[in-house]
Amino acid sequence: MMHRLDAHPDEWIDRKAEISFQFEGREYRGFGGDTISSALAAAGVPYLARSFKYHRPRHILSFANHDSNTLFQVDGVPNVRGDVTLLREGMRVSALNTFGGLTADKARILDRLGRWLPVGFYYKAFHSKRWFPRWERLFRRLTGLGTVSLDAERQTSPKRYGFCDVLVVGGGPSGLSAALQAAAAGAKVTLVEESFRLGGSGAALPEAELGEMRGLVEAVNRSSIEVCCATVAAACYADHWVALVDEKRMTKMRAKAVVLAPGVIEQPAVFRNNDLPGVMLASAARRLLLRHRVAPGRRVVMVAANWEAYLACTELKAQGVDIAAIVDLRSAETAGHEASACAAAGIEVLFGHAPYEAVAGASGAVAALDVAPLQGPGAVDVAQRRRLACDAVLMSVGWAAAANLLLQAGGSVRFSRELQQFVPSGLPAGVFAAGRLNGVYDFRSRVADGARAGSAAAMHAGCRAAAAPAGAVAAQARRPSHPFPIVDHPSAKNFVDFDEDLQVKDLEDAAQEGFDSSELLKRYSTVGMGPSQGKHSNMAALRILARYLDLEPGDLGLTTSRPMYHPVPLKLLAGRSFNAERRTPLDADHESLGAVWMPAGNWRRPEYYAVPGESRAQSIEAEVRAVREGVGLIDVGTLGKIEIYGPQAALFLDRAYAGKFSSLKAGMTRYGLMLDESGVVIDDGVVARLGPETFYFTTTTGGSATVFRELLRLNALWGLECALVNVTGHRAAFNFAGPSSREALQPLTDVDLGEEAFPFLGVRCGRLAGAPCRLMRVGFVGELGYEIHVAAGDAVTVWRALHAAGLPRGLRPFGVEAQRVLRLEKGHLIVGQDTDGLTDPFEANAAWAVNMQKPFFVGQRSLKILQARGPRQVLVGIELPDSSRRPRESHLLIDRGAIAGRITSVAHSRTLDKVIGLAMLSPELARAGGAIEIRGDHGDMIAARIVPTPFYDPSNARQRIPARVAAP
Amino acid sequence: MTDLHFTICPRRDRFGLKGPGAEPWLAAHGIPLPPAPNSWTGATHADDPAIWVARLGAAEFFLEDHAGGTTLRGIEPSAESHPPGVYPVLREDASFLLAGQASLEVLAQVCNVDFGNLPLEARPVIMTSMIGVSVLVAPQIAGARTPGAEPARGGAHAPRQYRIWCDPSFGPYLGESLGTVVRECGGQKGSI
Amino acid sequence: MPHRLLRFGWSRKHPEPRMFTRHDTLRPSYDVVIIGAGGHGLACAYYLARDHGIRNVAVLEKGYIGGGNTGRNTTIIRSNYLTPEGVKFYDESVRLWQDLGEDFDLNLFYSTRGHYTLAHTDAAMRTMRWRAEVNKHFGVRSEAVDAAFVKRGIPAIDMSCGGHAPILGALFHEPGAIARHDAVAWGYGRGADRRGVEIHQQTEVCGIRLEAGRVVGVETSRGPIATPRVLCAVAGFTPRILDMVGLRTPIYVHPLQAMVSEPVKPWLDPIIVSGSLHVYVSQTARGELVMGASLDPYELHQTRSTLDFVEGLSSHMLDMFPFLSEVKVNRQWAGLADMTPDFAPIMGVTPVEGFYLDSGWGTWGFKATPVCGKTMSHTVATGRNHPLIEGFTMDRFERYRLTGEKGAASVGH
Amino acid sequence: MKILVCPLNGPRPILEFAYGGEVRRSPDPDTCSDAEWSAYVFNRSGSPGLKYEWWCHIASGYWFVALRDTARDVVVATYTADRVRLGLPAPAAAQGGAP
Repeated sequence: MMHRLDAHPDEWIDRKAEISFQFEGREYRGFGGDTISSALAAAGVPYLARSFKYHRPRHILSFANHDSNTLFQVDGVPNVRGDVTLLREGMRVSALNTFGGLTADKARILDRLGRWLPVGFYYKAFHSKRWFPRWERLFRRLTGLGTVSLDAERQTSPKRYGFCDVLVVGGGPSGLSAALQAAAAGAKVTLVEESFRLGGSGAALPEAELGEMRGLVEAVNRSSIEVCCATVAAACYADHWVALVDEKRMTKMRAKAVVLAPGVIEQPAVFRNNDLPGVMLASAARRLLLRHRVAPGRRVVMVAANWEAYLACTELKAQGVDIAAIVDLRSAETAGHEASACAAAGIEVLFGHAPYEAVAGASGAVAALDVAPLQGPGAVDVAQRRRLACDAVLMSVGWAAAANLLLQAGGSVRFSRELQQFVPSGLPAGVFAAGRLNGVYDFRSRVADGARAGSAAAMHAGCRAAAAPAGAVAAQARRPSHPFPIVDHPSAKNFVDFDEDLQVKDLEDAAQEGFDSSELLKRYSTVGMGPSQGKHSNMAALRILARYLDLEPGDLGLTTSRPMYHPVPLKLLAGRSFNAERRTPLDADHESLGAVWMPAGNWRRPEYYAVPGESRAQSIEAEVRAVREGVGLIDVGTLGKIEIYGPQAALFLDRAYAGKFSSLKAGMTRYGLMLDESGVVIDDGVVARLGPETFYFTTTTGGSATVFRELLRLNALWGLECALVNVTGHRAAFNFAGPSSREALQPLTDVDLGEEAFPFLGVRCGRLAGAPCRLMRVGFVGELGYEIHVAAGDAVTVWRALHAAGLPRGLRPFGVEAQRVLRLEKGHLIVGQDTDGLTDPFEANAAWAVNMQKPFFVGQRSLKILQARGPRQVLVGIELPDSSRRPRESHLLIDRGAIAGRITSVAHSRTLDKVIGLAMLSPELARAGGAIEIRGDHGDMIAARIVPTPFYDPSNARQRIPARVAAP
Repeated sequence: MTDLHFTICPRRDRFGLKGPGAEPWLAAHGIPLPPAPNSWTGATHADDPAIWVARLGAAEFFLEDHAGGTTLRGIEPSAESHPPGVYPVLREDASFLLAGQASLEVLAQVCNVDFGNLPLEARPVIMTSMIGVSVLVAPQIAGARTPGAEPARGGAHAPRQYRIWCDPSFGPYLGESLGTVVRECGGQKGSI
Repeated sequence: MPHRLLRFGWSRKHPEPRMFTRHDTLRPSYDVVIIGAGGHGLACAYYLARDHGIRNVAVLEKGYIGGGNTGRNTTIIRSNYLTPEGVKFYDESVRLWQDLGEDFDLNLFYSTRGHYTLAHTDAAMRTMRWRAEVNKHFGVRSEAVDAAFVKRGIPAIDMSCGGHAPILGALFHEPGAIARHDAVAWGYGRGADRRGVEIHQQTEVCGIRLEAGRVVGVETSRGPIATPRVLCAVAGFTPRILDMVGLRTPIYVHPLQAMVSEPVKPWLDPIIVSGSLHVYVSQTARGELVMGASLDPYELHQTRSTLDFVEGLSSHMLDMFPFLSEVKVNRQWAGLADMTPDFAPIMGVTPVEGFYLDSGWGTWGFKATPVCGKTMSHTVATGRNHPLIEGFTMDRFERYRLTGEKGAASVGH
Repeated sequence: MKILVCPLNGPRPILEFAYGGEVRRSPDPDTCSDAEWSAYVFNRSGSPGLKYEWWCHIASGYWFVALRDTARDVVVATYTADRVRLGLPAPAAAQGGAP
């Protein structure tokens, strides 16, 4: 049983800081510096979790966050990683995915049903249409790990951008020396290390080398190197863009060069019951022992296939842990000299033996290990099996390269038979590998390899002082990893993937069913798909598949390596979640006038102005009436506003817009329609000619940014003598409209508003309420009106002046809704509402705004083809005889049971006292006076009549404006 | 107390110029020309009474008077009447001043440009994106009136200040967001 | 415990044959060669063999079965499209989906969850109603619903979406479903294999032999094959195959990324889509949240991942579901989407006799898998386009008769 | 994140840029056939390879042309926009580097 040893100078815990916490409802105590797992281990808790599929008891395996045995629910947070999460006072910790608690877990019955639940069993049954929904409910209850609490608050965290010359990933010997070397060359270096302190993963080292390691750490701490411990390099993206994640935030690090020294991941031996509590990786035991002073047990069996196993044993023995035996998979010839010290120390070493089966004691933890002579890959001589009593089994049989970042960065690996490990075979520019990732295991070689990578990186980063990097460092002579540390067992439960409860036979069965490539095997068996993404299982799975196919692991290759290296919380990825929003200068005034807001792109606009005692409908109606009978004021500052200057400005507009503007007289305006190359209507606005070489024009609110950008591109492409200026945000714009607008406006401005001096569709410049202004006599709303454009800085003064001047004449500020009704009464279309992504000008009834005689304009050639093709739909006006029936926008027009079109705009017009609308309709039906049916909300049919537009003031007496939508 | 101040600058007289006539026009009015694209000249810090001039790209210019200055007011060409080839650009920008050593930390949280590593002696103006908004940023050396006084590459110890301009419609958003970050970094809203 | 699992308990050896026979050699000739062993290619092979008696078929796959977009998509199945052509087509697909598991005797985890397309603006609301009306016209169960309905259906959601994108309503599509994507390919593959179709993995097509404008054979990395008919069903690789026969189409390729969270206990039943926030999300039977967003912004023929993708998606996920702050993203990946200008596929016969196209699936090909198999097998078998795909033919662009699924996309105002 | 080197603003993260699609030559609208025109409007060279593309640095509104390998996402060279009119080298020739 695991237990805490007495204090040691190098320990990572603070025994003075006692921390009390709860696990599964019981009180426990740990020390400062303990992680959840180490504290529970020290407290002698027999097991910490239930496994995913069979609900078997589990305890620490890697103590490095490389398996999901130690995931917990902590204070309402799911899937907390116990190996690396520091203990906090009062923490409430519980096991995941149990039914009735860790000990009483009802689902543990599944362990007995194993034989009936083969790999992929859920594909093989439960799919009758009738029963699947129930089965699915059951599955969903059984799967899933932690539980999210739906009332949890949103967390935000600051993200930051980082910049460095050389980023070193990994604080072990090679990483430390790489960082030092790069820094010495004058590079700005950042060093990230996953664990809480520098100094490597805790792999066994002789005392002398431990001393040198301490030296390296001190040197780094003295240097200018930026050190980030407890920080994970979660992913490596294009151009050395690395996501560094710590508990609080994500740093997006842009490095000129990256040194990858992440080391290797120790792999478990695979044998029956290798998942029993007390069976763990040797490196896990050493981390527990050296950092947290937790002994793996009192009597330990070491399963060995490399020299580190022996170092570990000497260490454990020195700490008073009894070594029952060392079971070395290798022959005496290969391992003899490594064993000598231990043998001398009186530790029994069984060469050429392998673990066959671990045996559980009463507590459910390991009580003995059956071992037997190894005969071939996976086979042992069961007849000669022998039982070794113990309370812990440690495994030191090999490693897998932590190549994830290297592969994400675009590097490649090859399988080295000598090392039985994947090693880099190709590195992208600016990425360098160092240390055990390169198969370099010997301490001093790792230091040298790091130095080499460090100076190479500094050189790549352009540091002049960088010394020419030394040649490659020779890889390990002694083989650190066993080629097949896997033992078959008739009763299975020899686990390969601890996250997914996959046994050797599961993988073989999957291969037998035809899933015999690494990718297919993964997808069918789910090996490596769990929370630890195969860190402890992919290598063994590959070996098993290779044996099945009679190939080498190298012939198969790894599955694609994807971000994240360790999972990252959404809150850290989301950061502060900035949302860029735009405001017109009048925002505050609208607010105080009771604006009810609606989003318009990244702007917000008043939908209408709420007045106490009025309903929404009443307010909108009153706003409409104000414009028709008195005067209204609307902020149209969200419209795109562009100025174009130069001798060829007119030519540019002629080419960019469907209409003709070279013929437009200075001081006049004209409607502009913009098409794309396929002839589709994409935007519209008003173009004003301020002078021979100067135009000012507007675009739709939504189109402003993209339209301006496209115009810039066309200007760059055509190379005409003109320049475009986007003043969208720099200018404010209002529409001041209504029969009384002229008399209200005149006193405020030096511009002569007389009919002759300032005719309809004219534009004038002058001063308004003291501010320079541009007035345009255009009438989107169909009344005498003025669109007023002023500098943003003058907006508030001018708006307030207009507001005050209008009040005596019944002014109401009006919002988007009223404007929609007003323009609908005039039959004006809204691009994007009355047109869709395929509508051409003929279909939109805007042919009058197109000048086909021009030599060229964007979309012209396609229009010729579309003219020949004829419209597929056409925009018409409709009105309803029965104004009590109100269809909605997007309701369908139905002709003899078939879809004949749809309503694009509809409103009840008080002015006309009827329901009117625009609709896209099949051309053959688009006859004025024709009857058509609309399918209403509940499938009821509503009669409508096709009528000419405008609905209101067809003679345009109120403004003398040519209708934008002609009668069909 | 962190050395970090953030100011929403009061409105100043400023405008831009485009077009083939812009450069001669500036020369004619004795306004200094920034030599290289994306560089600035003139006023070197917040309370320098000179006019601040930036060259945006190759042939566009951005002029700003100092607080309360009136020099520009008289000469500003208007869209309605401007010399041939001289195209006025209305600049109603919102503008901010970020000052102090901790400025870099604030910028690191809102902008993906390595401000700590700019050749300040070249007096760069940076057109970039800051938390989703297009901005113009000009690093300056507070107090330094002569170019010579500027340490090369801005050295970690140069007293930093950054002028930031953006489209006025994004002003409230950018101002509030930067203010929040500044507060969290231990800074304060100052004023010129 | 279903009885069909019992045999696994009794028998010593694993009592399951290979799903797909391994063929060591290619035959000299086949009646039909299908390029791409994804869902579409295998479905077509399956129906060719089952419904049209054409069994001398080779499916050539340069990687492994279902390794393309079939295994990379977010498995959403729906028929709430905008155009009559689209709605009829996908409705037939959903019909086929529902029986597929029983047809295959394989559990596809076809799970009807209901599908919400959230509307955050009145313009979006108009589009939702438009789609709903067209859907209902063709008997597809879709409704434009208001905010209250959404809140009832997804109680956990923040209706204000972080305060900057309030939900006004949604298009609710009751038949919306998800399925285990890989299993679909395996099911069709096994079904085709059992009917004599040969599936050749690790076999790349390097060229297509034409004589007098018609297909006569295919060059592969394992040698040449003679065949009069070739179907191209390779999603993001379509343009490369088109080059082999000298055809040009509007297809352009952008990556589409996705990500998945660690498993958590079930809390989300329906499928949620938000156009404004660029998010779609559902929770799998394993408890993972599968999340996707909009296309990458520029052309690329590479399935690399980007950080800005996860950042944006995470932020928008938290706008809708703030309580997920501590939930961890486990993995991100990408596929290659073959996009078209009108967001509708390009299918059927082509100017090259004997060359058939099943392409332009962009981001929505998975849900069409069965109906593509049905219609393309008919088209390949008869040499004439199946009526259901008339709106998707290659020549519609030349004729300026686009089938506007994009017709729903507001151009902004 | 990908770095794109803007001829005006220098190296910047690719999020600062807007993609404008491939640089394509329009046939003469006055003389070309309907089929030629529709092919120009709709068809694309969809296969991976070296392509001239329009890119715009958003903050400065600066358009330029990048020669990019769309298989590897590597920009081989960049050009000022006027080169579209004045003529761009054959992609293969340009691979040597920027002019």
